[in-house]
Amino acid sequence: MSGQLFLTGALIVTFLVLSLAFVLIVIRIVKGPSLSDRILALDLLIAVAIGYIAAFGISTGYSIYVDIAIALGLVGFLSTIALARFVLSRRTKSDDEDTTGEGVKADV
Amino acid sequence: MPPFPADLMLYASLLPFAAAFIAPWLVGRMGHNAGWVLAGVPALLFVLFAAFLPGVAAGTVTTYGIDWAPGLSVRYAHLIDGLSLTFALLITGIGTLIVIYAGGYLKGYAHQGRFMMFLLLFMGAMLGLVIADDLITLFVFYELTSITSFLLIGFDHKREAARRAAVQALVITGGGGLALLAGLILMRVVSGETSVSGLLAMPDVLRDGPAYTAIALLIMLAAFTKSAQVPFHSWLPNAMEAPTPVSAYLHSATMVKAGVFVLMRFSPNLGDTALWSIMLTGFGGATFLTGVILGIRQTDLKQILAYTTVASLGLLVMLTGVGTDYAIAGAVLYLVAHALFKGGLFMVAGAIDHETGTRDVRVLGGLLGKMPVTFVAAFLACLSMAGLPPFIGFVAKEVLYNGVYEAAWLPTIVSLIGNTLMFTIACVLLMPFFAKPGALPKSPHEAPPSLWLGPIVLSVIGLFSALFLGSTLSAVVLPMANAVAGGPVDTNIHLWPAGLKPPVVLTLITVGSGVALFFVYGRVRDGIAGLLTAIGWGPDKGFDQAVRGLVGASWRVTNFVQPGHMKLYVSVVFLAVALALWLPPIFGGFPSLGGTGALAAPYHFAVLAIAVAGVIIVIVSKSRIVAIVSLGIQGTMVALIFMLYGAPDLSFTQFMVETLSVVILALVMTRLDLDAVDHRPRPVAMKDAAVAIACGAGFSLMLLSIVQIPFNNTLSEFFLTYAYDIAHGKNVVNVILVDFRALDTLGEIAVVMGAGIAILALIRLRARVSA
Amino acid sequence: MNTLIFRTVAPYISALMVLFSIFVLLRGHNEPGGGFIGGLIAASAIAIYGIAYGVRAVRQAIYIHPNVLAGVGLVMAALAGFASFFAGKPFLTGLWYLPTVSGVKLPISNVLVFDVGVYFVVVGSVAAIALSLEESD
Amino acid sequence: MATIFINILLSLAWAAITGSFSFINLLFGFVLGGLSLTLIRAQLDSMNHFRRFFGSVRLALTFLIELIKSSVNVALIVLSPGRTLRPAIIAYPLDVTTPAEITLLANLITLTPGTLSMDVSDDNKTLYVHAIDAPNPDEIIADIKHSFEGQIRRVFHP
Amino acid sequence: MSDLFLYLTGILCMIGAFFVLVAAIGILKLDDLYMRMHAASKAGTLGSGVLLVALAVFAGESDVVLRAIAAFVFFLLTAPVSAHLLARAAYTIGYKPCDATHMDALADREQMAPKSH
Amino acid sequence: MEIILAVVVGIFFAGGIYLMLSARLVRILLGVAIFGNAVNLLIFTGGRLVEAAPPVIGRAEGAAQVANPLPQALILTAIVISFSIFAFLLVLAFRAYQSLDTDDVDEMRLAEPPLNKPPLHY
Amino acid sequence: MMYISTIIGALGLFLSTGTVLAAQTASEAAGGAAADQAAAETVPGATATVDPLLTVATPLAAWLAALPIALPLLGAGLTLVLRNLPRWQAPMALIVLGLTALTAVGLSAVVEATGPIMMAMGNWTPPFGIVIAVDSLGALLVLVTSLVGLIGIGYARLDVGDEGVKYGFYSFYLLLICGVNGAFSTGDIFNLYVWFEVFLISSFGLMILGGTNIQLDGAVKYGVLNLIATTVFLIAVGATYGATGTLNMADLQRVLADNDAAPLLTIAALFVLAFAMKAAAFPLHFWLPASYHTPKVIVSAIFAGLLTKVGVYSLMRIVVMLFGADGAVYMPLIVILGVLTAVLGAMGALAQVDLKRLAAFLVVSGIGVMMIGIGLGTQQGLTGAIVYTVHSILVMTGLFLILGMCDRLSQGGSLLQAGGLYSARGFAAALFLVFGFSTAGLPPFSGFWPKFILVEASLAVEGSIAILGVLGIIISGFITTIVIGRAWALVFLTPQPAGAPAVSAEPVNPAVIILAGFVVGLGLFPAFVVDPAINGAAGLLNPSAYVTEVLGGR
Ligand code: NA
Ligand code: NA
Repeated sequence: MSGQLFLTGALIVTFLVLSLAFVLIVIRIVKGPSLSDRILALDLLIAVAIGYIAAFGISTGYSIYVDIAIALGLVGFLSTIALARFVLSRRTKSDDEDTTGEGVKADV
Repeated sequence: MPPFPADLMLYASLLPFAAAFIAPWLVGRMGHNAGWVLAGVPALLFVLFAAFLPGVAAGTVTTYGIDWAPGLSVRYAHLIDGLSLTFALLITGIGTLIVIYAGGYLKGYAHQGRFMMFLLLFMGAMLGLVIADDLITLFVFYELTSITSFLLIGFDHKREAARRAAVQALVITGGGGLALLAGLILMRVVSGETSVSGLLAMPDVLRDGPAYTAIALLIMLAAFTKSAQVPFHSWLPNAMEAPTPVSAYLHSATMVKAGVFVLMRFSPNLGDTALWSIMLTGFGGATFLTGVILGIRQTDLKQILAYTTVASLGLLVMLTGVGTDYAIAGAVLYLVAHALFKGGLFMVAGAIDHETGTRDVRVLGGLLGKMPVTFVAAFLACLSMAGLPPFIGFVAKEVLYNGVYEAAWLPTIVSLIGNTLMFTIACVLLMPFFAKPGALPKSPHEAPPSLWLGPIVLSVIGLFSALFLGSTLSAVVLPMANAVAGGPVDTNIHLWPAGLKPPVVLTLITVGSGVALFFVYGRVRDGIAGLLTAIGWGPDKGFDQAVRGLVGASWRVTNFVQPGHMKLYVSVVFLAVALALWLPPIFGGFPSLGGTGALAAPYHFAVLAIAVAGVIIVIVSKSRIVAIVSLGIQGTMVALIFMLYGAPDLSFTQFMVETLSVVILALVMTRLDLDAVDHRPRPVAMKDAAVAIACGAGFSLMLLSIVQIPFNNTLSEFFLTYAYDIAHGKNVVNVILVDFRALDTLGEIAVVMGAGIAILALIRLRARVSA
Repeated sequence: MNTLIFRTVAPYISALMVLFSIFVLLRGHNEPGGGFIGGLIAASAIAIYGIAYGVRAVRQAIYIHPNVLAGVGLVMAALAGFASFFAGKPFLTGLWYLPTVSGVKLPISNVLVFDVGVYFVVVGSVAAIALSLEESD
Repeated sequence: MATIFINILLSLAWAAITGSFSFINLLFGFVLGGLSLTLIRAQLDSMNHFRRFFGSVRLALTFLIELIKSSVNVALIVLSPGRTLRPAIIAYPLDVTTPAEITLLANLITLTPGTLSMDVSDDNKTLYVHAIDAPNPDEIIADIKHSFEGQIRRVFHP
Repeated sequence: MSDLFLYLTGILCMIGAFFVLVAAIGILKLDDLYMRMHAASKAGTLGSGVLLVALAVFAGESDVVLRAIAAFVFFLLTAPVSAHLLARAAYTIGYKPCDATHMDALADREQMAPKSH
Repeated sequence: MEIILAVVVGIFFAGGIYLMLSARLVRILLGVAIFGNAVNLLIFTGGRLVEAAPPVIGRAEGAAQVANPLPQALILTAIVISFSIFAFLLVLAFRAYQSLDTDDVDEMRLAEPPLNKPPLHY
Repeated sequence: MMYISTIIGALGLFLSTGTVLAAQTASEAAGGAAADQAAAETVPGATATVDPLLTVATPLAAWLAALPIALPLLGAGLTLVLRNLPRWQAPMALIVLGLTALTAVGLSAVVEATGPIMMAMGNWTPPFGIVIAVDSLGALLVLVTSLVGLIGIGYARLDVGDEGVKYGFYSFYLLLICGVNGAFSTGDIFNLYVWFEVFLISSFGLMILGGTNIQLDGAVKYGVLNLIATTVFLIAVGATYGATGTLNMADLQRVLADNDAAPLLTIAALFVLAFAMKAAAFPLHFWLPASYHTPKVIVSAIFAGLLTKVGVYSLMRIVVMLFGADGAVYMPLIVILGVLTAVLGAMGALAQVDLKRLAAFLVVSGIGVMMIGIGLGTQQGLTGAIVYTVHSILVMTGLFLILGMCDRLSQGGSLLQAGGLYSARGFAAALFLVFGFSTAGLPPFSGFWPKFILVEASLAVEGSIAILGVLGIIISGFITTIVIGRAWALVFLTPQPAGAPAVSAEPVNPAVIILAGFVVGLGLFPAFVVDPAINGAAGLLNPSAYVTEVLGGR
């Protein structure tokens, strides 16, 4: 088995696994139950995206995509911070919390 | 020919406008005496126009002009012939007297300067209208008369009735003006001619043209509204709200005759058809009768005069419709006569009002001794109005009886009834001088010269023009009649009838029954009044109903098309988008969906599927955070899609923008206690979904049909070729942004900058307000 | 956000991001990047700093109002476009000066100034947006 | 001095991302790093800590090994069915005192097996750590003390 | 390029993907937020990191290697901070650990006054 | 490939428009964001899709095809513009909600209160 | 200190940032050249023979085409940079717009004398870069826009308080003029989209600049609906590129002339929809009456004058000039929508009580009239539409300004409030009448000429559509006359009720007087606009001069 062939196979596996990971993350986002769970899932989604970009760089041979990974590594957490802030802010406005039907306890 | 270049008149005829703009200043300096100075302008013009008389009498038609809007084939041009010259002389001559009269009448009124300005503006407009050769010039001045009339009627602005009358006049004559515009333009289109003289040179071009009926009806509509024909007449009596000089000048002597003028002007081109005769005779006759019947019912002097003016206009229209040589000659004579006696009578009425404080014929009386000069003027004018010799009114009546009698029996009967009532009314108008006075608000004295000068002059001219009938005919009447008839009229007119011909018989009947009617005047008046009360509706009320109806309908329609509900706005817009996407293929054919390239690698599907999942979760999510997070998913996946197809810059930007979007969404949502639950009831949601799906599918369809087309890659090839060689950049996308299409980027950063300051303003200005 | 850990890390991440943004800006003509992306990254850096230390600290740190920075960027970009007037070329024409300094070709151009203008506009405006939202409590 | 050290670090980071360690590029990175640091100059005064480069390197290696261990650990937890976990939130008494040390420790704890930093007490004396499986919390405390805290102290206080 | 690097790249890819999957399974399977965070912050970080290393190995050019490592390091810098903030925020607003959590030192803290944020 | 992307674009459009049709500010804004992404993908797809090398000279040696750079530049411009507009609308929505006390755009009737009947006198 | 020195050092290096790039540049120069060679071989022959850069010298006159965009843009940046000098803002804006107007005058003169002129941005041979291409139509509209912008500054002083200046009024204002001028003069459809967005964002800023609740309400509707419109426009641009591979208008004109690809009809429909919406044509007009009455008077006035006209212009430029046969399919629809817009707009005005809303509906009504002219698709119809556009820019700006002025003098903002200006302030009242009657299309004001041209254009066309057009113009004119007459009677003639505050003695702002002067001047001397409009319309129907100027012999 040549290295190229192995790499091709490995990449197919990688992409499939990464896709599966995406799906699982989406399931967590759908299921929740809390805001924090969903934010965590988005955070992980961005991490997986970094991996995906790396794998894509390998599969195409265009290494320039790595810069996108750098940027994502740096700014990806910005959205998590902002959302965490959002979570915190809800405490101070507890009088009219989400009427999501998911239960107040679950959806904090 | 005048002893000056004819085209001097192009500018001279604009003098009233110049005078108008200095009038306020002049009145400010001289007070009411400014009238004497300002009257110099029309007087000068009268003289200038009079210089054309010999030539016109000799049959010369003078045209001259300059280009106004050459690209539109519009000229500022004059046509001096019998018709326009007679009108011009009436306008400037009576205008001179009116300006003098107005100076006296308005003594002590507010806004005298403004009044003089409007009056002179009107004069310029009216003059411009009658001497216009170019069709569009004619229209421009025609509309100006409507505007100035609107201003003058509303002059006594503190009274609601005056305001209503002004609007009514504007609406009715303005509406007619639009018809005139359409008619004139249709003439231009059909004939290719842009001037009156051009049309007169080929008299059959319109009559035989494809749009004759439309043109004729439009011109008639314009004329009927302007000249207060039934059922559009009610604005004219209401316009008596204006100060009396206005009534005398605009609403009897000149402006209201603009409609008749237009009919006469185009009579050679449009007349001599069944449509023309029937319409003009019918509406004119009906107006004639309506005018005298309603006139006899009135008790206010000005109202009586107004309705008889309506009647006279009806008579003129009817005669124009009858169109025989005698009818036209009669119309011309009557037009001149009417201008003279009615103008004078209005001024008399104003003088009486001025001196006694009332215009009610039931109260007025005994003025014979108190206002002798005024009486003389009134007496002479009334004789002319009654059609008694030796006044011009008598000649006019003889000739018009001749005209209708030889034409048809119905106009003859109408004329007979109308003239009879006119005779009676003329008697009634003299009652203030002879009757026993009632309780007058003021104790009357003779009016000042400025108030009686005008009526005396006009009445005397009414007398002398008949006494020197030969000159009158040759200088004024026949040239005008020729112009109206479109050729020499064949008439034989004398002051004293030679023998007992039918017109004379009709005159005798008129006088006899007129006198008889005067003796039962009180009962007739009350009877008509009672009848009208019983009917309880008239065009005047109809006008109110129409305006109310229009306003109400507008209100309802506007509530329907602009209901204030944004949901509806957005729905309509997207419905339109759906139609724009689907109707073209439905009517123009759907694309075939073959050959759209190979399928993607499976891991592409995962990215696409998750992007779609993100959208769906956003839609079904019940909390805003789930929605925001799902939006993040969708955006991230879009960035990956960009990456998959070779767009690293896009992917980069999309990731950044997505992150920042989530950040600002979170920052805002932190302060916005809202959830993202869909509040729509199910049926509404279903409808919205239908629209949304239609749009979405439509966009898919369009996209598919675009990618069928072989792609023209020239631009991108160019960029790839020269990006490095010339623009020194390897990242072609960036080179496009900063070099090939830098202007886009410049605009784009302007947008970014604008958003920055706009958002700051949004947030800060609130802080200030709530603080 | 008043947490020790975040507050300790945030300034360095911000500095790193600004550095990275300049990198992305400068090499954008040849590799993915450029003024927009660089500007967005720098704005993110400012946002992080702002979230950690508050808006006032950011305002002190960047001396000038971010909107003014955006204005400076726009003026820079526009003036870069006008530079070609003096070369007798149309608006926004790229002018290149390529001196060779010790064997290395140095590309100097108004195009770069233009891209830096873009960078400033994006940094300024996006930061202004984030900061005004941040302080709108 | 510490500022220059950080500036040098940034300069190295610049060289890394630009992919060239040429002198001129390092110099340029230094200037740009200085520029970036002016942004955060207000926070720089509290940074007089990084003293020892080798300590840092050693710490980094330790950390990488711990990260791999922790990931394997997670994999075991996640992939083995029926395993009963005993999570706990533990109060970890801090010996290190400066914000930088605490932060570094907390981050390392998060990235390493079974533990996750949650909060620091207001007096900076206690770190609250979530442990995914801590039948015996004291063991975890001792483990952290042993593996990271000491090394951090050595980096910052040589 | 020698086959060795290709094999190494492939293996690293699969390892990275494996850890990513572990993280994804972890956040789906574990009982409460805090436990899920373990999975995300450790396996997720390592997984993506390994993929970046794979890229570095594959590319072999020094600049790419350096950038891939830089990406990894930056990611390592930020990931624990966001995890910490999220955990803290969740706890602050009252997200209780699952029942299996046998010890809660934060709850024992005398005053759980909300921190200003 | 274009077929699938066209369908995805259609779904994006449908989703975005469906959200924008709701009368609630938050949903409208979410819709705007999705709508914007849909447009970008539409332009991207319309510029033809190739699984190709990025349009960076010197990075694509040996590549069969280089991606079309022009749509990328256009979309980049459009992304930044729509982000700016989106940010403005978002803050506007926030301010409108604060000041008008409703997030239901149908209840925002301050600028367009029920139309009074116009006067009929003169 | 140290960091100050680093900044200085950085600035020094800043100018030679190439250092970083240098290594790569040097090392990859050879590879890059090879790639270029490879790329060049794949280029179709047509491209290979074209000079990438224009070889002709840029005439100085070409700058006249770019400056009406570039100057306000620069000014917008400068006013923002100098935001801490509030007292300098108005003079700066005045100077910038004065220069802009001067260049616009020069531009019109040159274009009228020598035909369309073009400047290829970046010197790239069209159609590869973006071109600014100005023909008679563009020059005329740029001129009017610049003049109205300049005049408007005169009024702004009255209306924009310190707050407004502080939060960027003049930057927004200049940006708006920049965007509108850009839209009128660009020769590239994507660039047209960008200018749409530029004036859109600045209009957002201007709209909310008072911070009042009613403005927020109006802005929500204005914002969302305009976002949809510009986005649909963007979609259509993207689709056009996908279908034709080009964005340059001159190139598109050539490409589309003999192209019957299936999606073009749909794309044309999207353009029609987007522009009809931007123009506020029924039934996509909602945003305008929902918002135009809410901002400050100067803002309403400038919006009413300029913004919708860009939609009208684009309809002419893109649908008529570029899409030709595909666009012609929609012409009857445009006439029908125009008639409905004209009549319903006028009826909307008749239904209003608030004068600014009334004026907003009159804006809509005018749009309908322009659309009728466009829909006729003839030389004369387009001439009328262009003349009407110019008239409408002047008169609608003036109408809003005079209403604002009258509201300042005596509270007469609605038909229910008698302002009594006829007796107290005759001149101000007269100015209202000038603008009002001009709106109604009465002579001797500017509105008469386009009405005349359009009626003649309609009557010159065979068929029922044309009759419909005439009816639309005439009925809307008739209703508008009623509207103006009623407003005159109720607000101006009617004396103020007892106890009302005294009428202010504030002088009428010169901006209003100047605009009224234009309205009357245009009524008396129409050729100044009619002649360029005739050329503009001819250029739309036969764009060969435009295409030749842009593309040369290629
Ligand atoms: Na987005
Ligand atoms: Na751009």
